[in-house]
Amino acid sequence: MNKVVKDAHEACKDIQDGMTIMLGGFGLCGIPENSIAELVEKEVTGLTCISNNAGVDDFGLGLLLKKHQIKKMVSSYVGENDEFERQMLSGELEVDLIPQGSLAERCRAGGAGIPAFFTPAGYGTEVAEGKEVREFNGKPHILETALTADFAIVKAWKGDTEGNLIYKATARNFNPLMAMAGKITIAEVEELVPAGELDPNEIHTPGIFVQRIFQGKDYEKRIEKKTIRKD
Amino acid sequence: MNKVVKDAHEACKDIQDGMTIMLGGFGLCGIPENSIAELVEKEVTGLTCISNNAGVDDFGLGLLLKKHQIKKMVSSYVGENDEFERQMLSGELEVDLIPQGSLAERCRAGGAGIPAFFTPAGYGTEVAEGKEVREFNGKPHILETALTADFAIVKAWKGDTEGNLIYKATARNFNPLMAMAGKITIAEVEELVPAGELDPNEIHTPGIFVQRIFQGKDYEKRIEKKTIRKD
Amino acid sequence: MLTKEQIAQRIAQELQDGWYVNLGIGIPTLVANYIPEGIEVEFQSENGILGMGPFPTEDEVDADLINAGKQTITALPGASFFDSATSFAMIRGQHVQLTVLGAMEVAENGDIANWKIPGKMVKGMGGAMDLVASADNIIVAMMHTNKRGESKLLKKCTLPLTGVNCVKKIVTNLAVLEVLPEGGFKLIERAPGVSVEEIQKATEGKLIIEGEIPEMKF
Amino acid sequence: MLTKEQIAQRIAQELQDGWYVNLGIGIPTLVANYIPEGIEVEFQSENGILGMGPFPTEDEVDADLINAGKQTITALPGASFFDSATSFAMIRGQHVQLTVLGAMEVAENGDIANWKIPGKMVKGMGGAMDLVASADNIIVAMMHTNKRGESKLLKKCTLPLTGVNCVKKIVTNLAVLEVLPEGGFKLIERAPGVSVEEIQKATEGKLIIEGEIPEMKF
Repeated sequence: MNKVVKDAHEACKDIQDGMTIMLGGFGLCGIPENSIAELVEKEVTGLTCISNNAGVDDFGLGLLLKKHQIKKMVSSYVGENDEFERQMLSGELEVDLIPQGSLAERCRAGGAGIPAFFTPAGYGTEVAEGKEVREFNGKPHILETALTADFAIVKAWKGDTEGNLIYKATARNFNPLMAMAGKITIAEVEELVPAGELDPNEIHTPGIFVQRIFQGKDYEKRIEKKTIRKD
Repeated sequence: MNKVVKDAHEACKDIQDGMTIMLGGFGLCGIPENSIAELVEKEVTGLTCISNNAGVDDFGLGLLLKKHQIKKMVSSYVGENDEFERQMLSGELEVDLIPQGSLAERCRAGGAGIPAFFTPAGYGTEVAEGKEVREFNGKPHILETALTADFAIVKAWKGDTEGNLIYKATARNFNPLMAMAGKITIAEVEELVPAGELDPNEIHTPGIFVQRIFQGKDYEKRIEKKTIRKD
Repeated sequence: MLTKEQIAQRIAQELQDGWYVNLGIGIPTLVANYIPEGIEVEFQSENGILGMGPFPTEDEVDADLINAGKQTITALPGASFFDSATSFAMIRGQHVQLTVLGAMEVAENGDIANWKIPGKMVKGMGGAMDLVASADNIIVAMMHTNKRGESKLLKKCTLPLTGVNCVKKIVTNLAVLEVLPEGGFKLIERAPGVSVEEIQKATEGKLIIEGEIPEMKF
Repeated sequence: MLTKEQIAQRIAQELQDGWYVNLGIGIPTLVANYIPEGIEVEFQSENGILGMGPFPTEDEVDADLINAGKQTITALPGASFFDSATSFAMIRGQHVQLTVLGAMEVAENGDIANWKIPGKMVKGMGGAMDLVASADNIIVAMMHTNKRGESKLLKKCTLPLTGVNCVKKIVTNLAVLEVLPEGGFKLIERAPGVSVEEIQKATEGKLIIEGEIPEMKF
């Protein structure tokens, strides 16, 4: 079951204007760099992007924002991006802010066929507006619904030809959850190996969730806040 | 954060009559053999056991059934056990049958602070009786609630002193989910190693979910249906 | 009339390249023996494996590697292991393209009963309720009639249900039938040597016959 | 009056052996520098690590290993990595024993506001709403008053809320206070050299003073 495509260009060939796309990553850690560059190149517009963050001005989703390709962002935290701020305040960009845990769980639910679930997060805040409230164990919870996307684009460390993925360290973050929730899921990997080379016990995303996989290139892996100790 | 206890006896010391206990495993695969033997030895009774299956007549939970230690079983499939059948038909044993996927998800939900979720499984069947029905995307779903337990007892392949666990092959099954859902979670492992020896990228159950861990012994790992090919 | 092996063989013709497939116990398990040439499919077992291989040789037997029927199995290159919640996420989330399972009764509206007989020992539904409620594409593999010669394709199920409005296709020892969205069993193919009349006689539910009904080809 | 470092140091006295702890950005991060002797705690960062270690040396820097503040970090022996859903399962499921975070306002009923100022750029709540709604044990670390000298311990929050009835304890530059279940800030300790009157003056919400209020000890 070979799911390998040549590159980001082939993987993204049928992503169209107005689609909803999930993109893995936390800050700039574990983002699908090759695919984002391809979306910029492709000049696809009117996108709804579901991603925990919105990149920085000149990297990550910031590149798509700069070219006005994003109509709406669905995120938990978007604070490192001046262009984002400008577009949001001017009303050019719609923004839907979601508590981080609810965002993660809603993506998982979308992939897992769970249409809705109750969570305590956001009760009593503006996040709860218009949502059903119900008490469980004496504590109020709100009903949150599943998220899915036309495409989910994730970045992994290693992958095999059947789409099995292994992430590295905290670059895992939202990637496995979004991989579950895409109608079509694209995975770009630092190292693509033949099926059978990854230990089936160590796989984070089973290949069933991945439709296309390619060997990425030229990863910059930019660090947002390099913080070091001296000793 | 050393969580190591000496053996099953020490790990199970405060399990009391009438408690609710989750036990990992699918059939006889990945069951906590040492702890089950200890519960038999301990003669604790009136237990509610949440376990996908109920063992066979002379192994697994069958050992507890034989000594009438179980008041109620919460399972998805219980069909390999004559004593079970006898106790159920005579009314000595309460049985709550739950679809396997709902059982797994309800344990995960219990561990994840999700008090309830909607699933299509069981709609229109006796499983749905008394449960709220709601349509999502044109399809009816039922509301299922989280499961938790006084103790969860799981079996892993490797574990470290901080409670991090790695399971082997399909012996993983319900173990990681139940590990999340126990007020106290006990893990017995085939190989206990010092913290730092397991690759943090390969851990299936992070130690935060495990309160006690011990090196198990004399694993029988009985096979229910040995099926071989000849070539 | 088809043997159990032939029912499995006929169902295998439905497989499409690239599909993930969940096979129930009994006749469905046999489907794995008849994968058509040039088609690649991958088998999921709901206890936690994708890429299930054949039974092991004596030397390969591993107590930690079994299928949902509790049989020892092997894992093919490219396989993966996962927990039961992830396994049913695949099923509920419709990532598995085909589910094949047995049944005691199927109704003309797609209802299925296959887990419980009142008065008999109830073993439990296992993963069957999740599978039938979730799968987009369910094929039932079964004998057309029960041991007493009574039809298993009914107007309405008499046994406790496993799921409602879910069965899309049925392959029996007599015929291939589709369950129509508006209700009714539409006859698609006859087993070699079996007449439309014989199928009609063995079918209690509404049987829809349009034009010539071809014989199955193997 | 305490420095930010001293606030962190005082909070560190609350740590108990064996606890898993989530530290927010700002003052809370500093708590990790003052873990009492003989106490072992493990730090969780909600982007997906347990067992977070100190910042890396230049040679150890790894772009794939950061904390929720997006700073480069290291992993201690016994660490584990996991996805964001599992991370918030730990938080929502109350497996994390203590959450320390900053706030713009806290109300006498335990409400907290720390994510949004109307009219200013909204950066988002990140994981704060999940943390405050879930944690059994939340300590707020903040200055007692804002830059304009106004109290941050209020009768009622004026900013959009992050969570309701959730804060249990507050450590400021002036005092340690408990939020009582029936409402009100109960004064527990004074910062060295700070009088009860000064604390009263800086507290808009109901301040409850019972008996002698001791000075903090370091």
